[in-house]
Amino acid sequence: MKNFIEKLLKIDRRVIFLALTLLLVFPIVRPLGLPNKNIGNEVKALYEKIEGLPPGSFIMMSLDYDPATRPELHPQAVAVIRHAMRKNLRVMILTLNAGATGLIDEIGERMPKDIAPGKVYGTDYVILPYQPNPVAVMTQIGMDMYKIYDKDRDGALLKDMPVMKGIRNVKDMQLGMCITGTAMLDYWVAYTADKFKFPFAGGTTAVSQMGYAPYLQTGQLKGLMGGMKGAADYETLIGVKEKGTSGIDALSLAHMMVLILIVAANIMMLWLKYL
Amino acid sequence: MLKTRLNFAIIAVLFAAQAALAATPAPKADAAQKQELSGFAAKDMPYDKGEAVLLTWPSGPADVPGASYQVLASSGGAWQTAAELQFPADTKLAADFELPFWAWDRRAQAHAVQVELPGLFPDFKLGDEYKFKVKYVNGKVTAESPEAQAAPRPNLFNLARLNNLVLLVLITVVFFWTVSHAKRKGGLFIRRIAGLDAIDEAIGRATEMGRPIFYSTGIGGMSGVPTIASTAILSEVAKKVASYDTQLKVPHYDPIVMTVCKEVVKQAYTEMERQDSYRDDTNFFVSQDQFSYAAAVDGMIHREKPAACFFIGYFMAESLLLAEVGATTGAIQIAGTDQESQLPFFFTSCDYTLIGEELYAAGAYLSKEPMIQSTLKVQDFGKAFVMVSVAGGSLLLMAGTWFKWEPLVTAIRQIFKAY
Amino acid sequence: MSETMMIFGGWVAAGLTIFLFSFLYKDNPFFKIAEHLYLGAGMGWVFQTMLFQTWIPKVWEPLRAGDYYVLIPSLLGLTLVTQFFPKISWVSRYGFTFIMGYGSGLVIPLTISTDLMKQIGGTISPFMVSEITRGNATSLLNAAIVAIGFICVLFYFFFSVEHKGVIKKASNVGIYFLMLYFGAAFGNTVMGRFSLLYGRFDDLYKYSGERFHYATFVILGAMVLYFIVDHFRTRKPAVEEEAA
Amino acid sequence: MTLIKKHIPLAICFIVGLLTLSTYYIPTKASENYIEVMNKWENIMAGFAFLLGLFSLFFSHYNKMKRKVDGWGYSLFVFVGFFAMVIPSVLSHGRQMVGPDLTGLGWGYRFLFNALSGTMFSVLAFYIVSTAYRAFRIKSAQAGVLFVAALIVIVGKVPLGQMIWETVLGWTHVGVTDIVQWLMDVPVVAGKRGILMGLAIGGIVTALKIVFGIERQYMGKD
Repeated sequence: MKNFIEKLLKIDRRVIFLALTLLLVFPIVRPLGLPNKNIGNEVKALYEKIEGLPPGSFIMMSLDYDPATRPELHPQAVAVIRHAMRKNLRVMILTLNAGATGLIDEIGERMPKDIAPGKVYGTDYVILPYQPNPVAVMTQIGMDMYKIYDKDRDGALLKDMPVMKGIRNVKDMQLGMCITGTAMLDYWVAYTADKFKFPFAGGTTAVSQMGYAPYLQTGQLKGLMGGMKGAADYETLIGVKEKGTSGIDALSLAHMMVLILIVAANIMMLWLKYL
Repeated sequence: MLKTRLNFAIIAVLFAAQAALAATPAPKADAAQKQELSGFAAKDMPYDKGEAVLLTWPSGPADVPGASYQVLASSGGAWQTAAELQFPADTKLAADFELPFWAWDRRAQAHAVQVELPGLFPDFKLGDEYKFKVKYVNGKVTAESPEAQAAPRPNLFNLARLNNLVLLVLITVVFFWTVSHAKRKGGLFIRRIAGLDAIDEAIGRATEMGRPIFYSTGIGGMSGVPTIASTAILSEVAKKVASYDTQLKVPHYDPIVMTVCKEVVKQAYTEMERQDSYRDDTNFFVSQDQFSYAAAVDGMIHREKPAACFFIGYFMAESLLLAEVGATTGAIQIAGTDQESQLPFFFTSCDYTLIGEELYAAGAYLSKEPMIQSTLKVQDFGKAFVMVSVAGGSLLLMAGTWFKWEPLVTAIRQIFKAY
Repeated sequence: MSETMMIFGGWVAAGLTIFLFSFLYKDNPFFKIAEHLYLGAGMGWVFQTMLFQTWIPKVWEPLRAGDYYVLIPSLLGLTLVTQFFPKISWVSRYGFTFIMGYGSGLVIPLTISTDLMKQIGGTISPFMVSEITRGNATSLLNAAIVAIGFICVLFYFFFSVEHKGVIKKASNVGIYFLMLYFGAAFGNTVMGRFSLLYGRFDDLYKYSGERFHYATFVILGAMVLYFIVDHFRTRKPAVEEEAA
Repeated sequence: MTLIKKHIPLAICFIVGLLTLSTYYIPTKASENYIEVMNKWENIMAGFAFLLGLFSLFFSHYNKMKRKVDGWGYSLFVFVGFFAMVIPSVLSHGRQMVGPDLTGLGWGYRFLFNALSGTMFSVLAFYIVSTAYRAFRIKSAQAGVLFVAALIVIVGKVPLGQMIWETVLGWTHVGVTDIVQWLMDVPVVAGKRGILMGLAIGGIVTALKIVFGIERQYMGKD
């Protein structure tokens, strides 16, 4: 018996890899449709913040993620933009991460198709080009954003667009958001939100979500979406089920697998030690 | 030292500037006026770049619901106003200003309105004088204030941010004190880190078992603090290895780090007078590719079954791959990194883990490197400050609210706030 | 974009994904090719973004319009590149000093306000209670846990005194708070990594369909075949290499 | 020569650092103008800083190919990947879409870069599972606490876990999501905040060292 357990503990990791593959492929081929019920407080806070904004309010969204974290963060961005458009808010999308421009183009392309048909580019939303040096942009956007962003993504003069009416810096905006898998959200909090007293919220990968707990407690962040679960929560709140929600089945199974493996391995260890 | 003095000089100038500018909203009634609304005053808005004017007038029993004020401004021509300058009579009070007690009197029973002039007058020019008045409307009752004049001017110091500046000065002073002390002989006191004892134990075991020891400095370059700390610990490990005559293997990711480590290990052997047993292939280059490096080191650990593995330095995702193999081959594993996201993995699969600053401290303890030491000391000072502030602040705040000492509560809250 | 290009794209995407996954079995040339492609493509993407969204609109167009002020930052930026030529590498210092001085000057006061002042303020402000009621007892307790835990963690990272007596006890409590944080982070990391994997599997599933002529399956089969052939070709008798 | 090579750059760093620092405390128009100019300049300069990464990647792989070191052939693919992005981009002027049509750049992004970049880090999910099984050992009370926290989060974040918790521990009337929320609101705040302090002060000290010219690693060797 002991021999067997020892062997089992040192099992080739490729066997585990294979088991995980099969487990994850299963819900993709045949969705289980588990309900996503318990919604995180921080996601709810963000939803309510946007829900409470009067029509015409201005939201700045800094989408700073690249395809490496797309499955977690892209659904978050889409869900929030969808909500904002539905509430007739104005949205300005920018990025400080050069890898994100392709994903933003994808959003731009989807806007008239399914995110917000009927909304007009330049009147309801605008997409700005990538800019290097995040801290310079964050500092300038708190004072006079046109000094850095003189044109939109397609080279049109930004100041003249109807969507930018009455906007000069973050003091004229009602909410800022940064969705990122890097430390960009920390920068936004320090360089713009705190310095210019700008209400700010965030979306992060699950890996870094816990690290923002102190900023949430102090109110430096008004809300936070963490990982795919955060995206699924937001999709549930606005009642549009998309990529975030569909991943929850696979996550459920994989989580259980990790748990069972840890517990089983530790029981086997104890067995070896004491029996 | 000259730089220290220069810094003080600049800060001294800043202090002198702010002393001259401390502001209080002081409504000065103009007795000669007949209108109902008295005490209306206009002055430069303090702590700004010079584009706004502050209007104040006393608040009083007339500020009932339903009543409203309207502020009007003129640059000599027609009176201008804006939507945000018309407001209910019980709003826009001095108490609404987010400014701390040392820069603003929030208890003043007065209305205070900040008028941004460039918004009202597109041809705004710094230095121009502007006229202001305020109208009161409550149903059919109306009143108007006398005109008041003011020219906005730029302010030299944002007094509200004094708390920030004081802390900065404090940190700077402590910083220069530690730098000058760290460079002296003996350096600064840093306690021994418990994790270093685990190193002795691991090397002892490797000697008993006659198996090699693996030491990885991670994938950081030589400029990183974790890598510098790691080479200091490597030196300690190499000394022990030399005296026990065990075998040490150091696979490398970065050629420059490898060169430095070769010197470090050679030096350690020389210090223990075991030059004869030093081998140049102790340090060897593997791959400058994150995952290939991990795969190759994994293979070596799997084949050679070392008695102990050290993963100390800058690690990213490869931490998972490395620590797992060591754990399955039954090696004693000691890890250390400042990468928060990797710490959980190291902690679960290693026997001892140096967490973040502990790694720096271990490096500073062993190397007496003045740069790491001084940083560590300032951090300690900062932590002491934070501990005292949190303990004292929370007790005082609780006592203050409990016994209703309003000034104490306000003072404490506003000191620890950013403006 | 024609349908052929779409299908070809599906094959490329599925192929590269499987090449990268093949590392799970063993380090192999296909993985290395895909990995190097990734390095190059990533740089290429950033380069073209820079070119069309920064350099052309921010440097080239103003220059053509006669705004020569942009020459100063451009030249300073270009000095950085002299780093690669040892003889004149000192020129790059002029660029670096601007970047470092500016970055350092900006960050100092902001860190003091965001990470020191506000965090202390956030820890102490929940203690503003005038009486202990059933309603606020829990929140007060939680606030006390945060404050005590915070102080204990700081004791753990305090290196100027020996850890003896009360300080040792406090730092021992501190480490448990760190463990709770790391544990929660670990749990969340598990979720994050699975989300990414799910995203890739979702794509692979899409490319396994008829529309893409079963790209995923074909490439997967080819990879398995490669590994079988490789196994017999390079069979080593003694050491079994650990899968990386 | 040391004046030009060393003292002037250090002086620039000191002056720029101090001026930038003071803009936080000094609200005058001059201070605002200064920081606005700096922001504009730094914005453009940082674009060129990207060339550093690009050149060092190119040089290292070019050297590998020139010296024919082990596996030099792979280095070729770095250039293949680079030009696979840049050439179509130049042809389409950096546009991914022309009307409803995908350009070569858009194709490259969607099928090449997206697949490669997305997969690189998803591989780690596999390692997490095998680490969980083969290396996650509860050897001490501390590791035990870590495990309990991890377990609660892993269970509480997904519907299946919540259902299992309800079935097994439903009688306690404590929802697992409430515990996850409490973890995030209380102990995690304390733990992370403790780490944050060290990082924050460390950051301030490093910045001070740079401004005062004590830390000059970025300047390279003399």
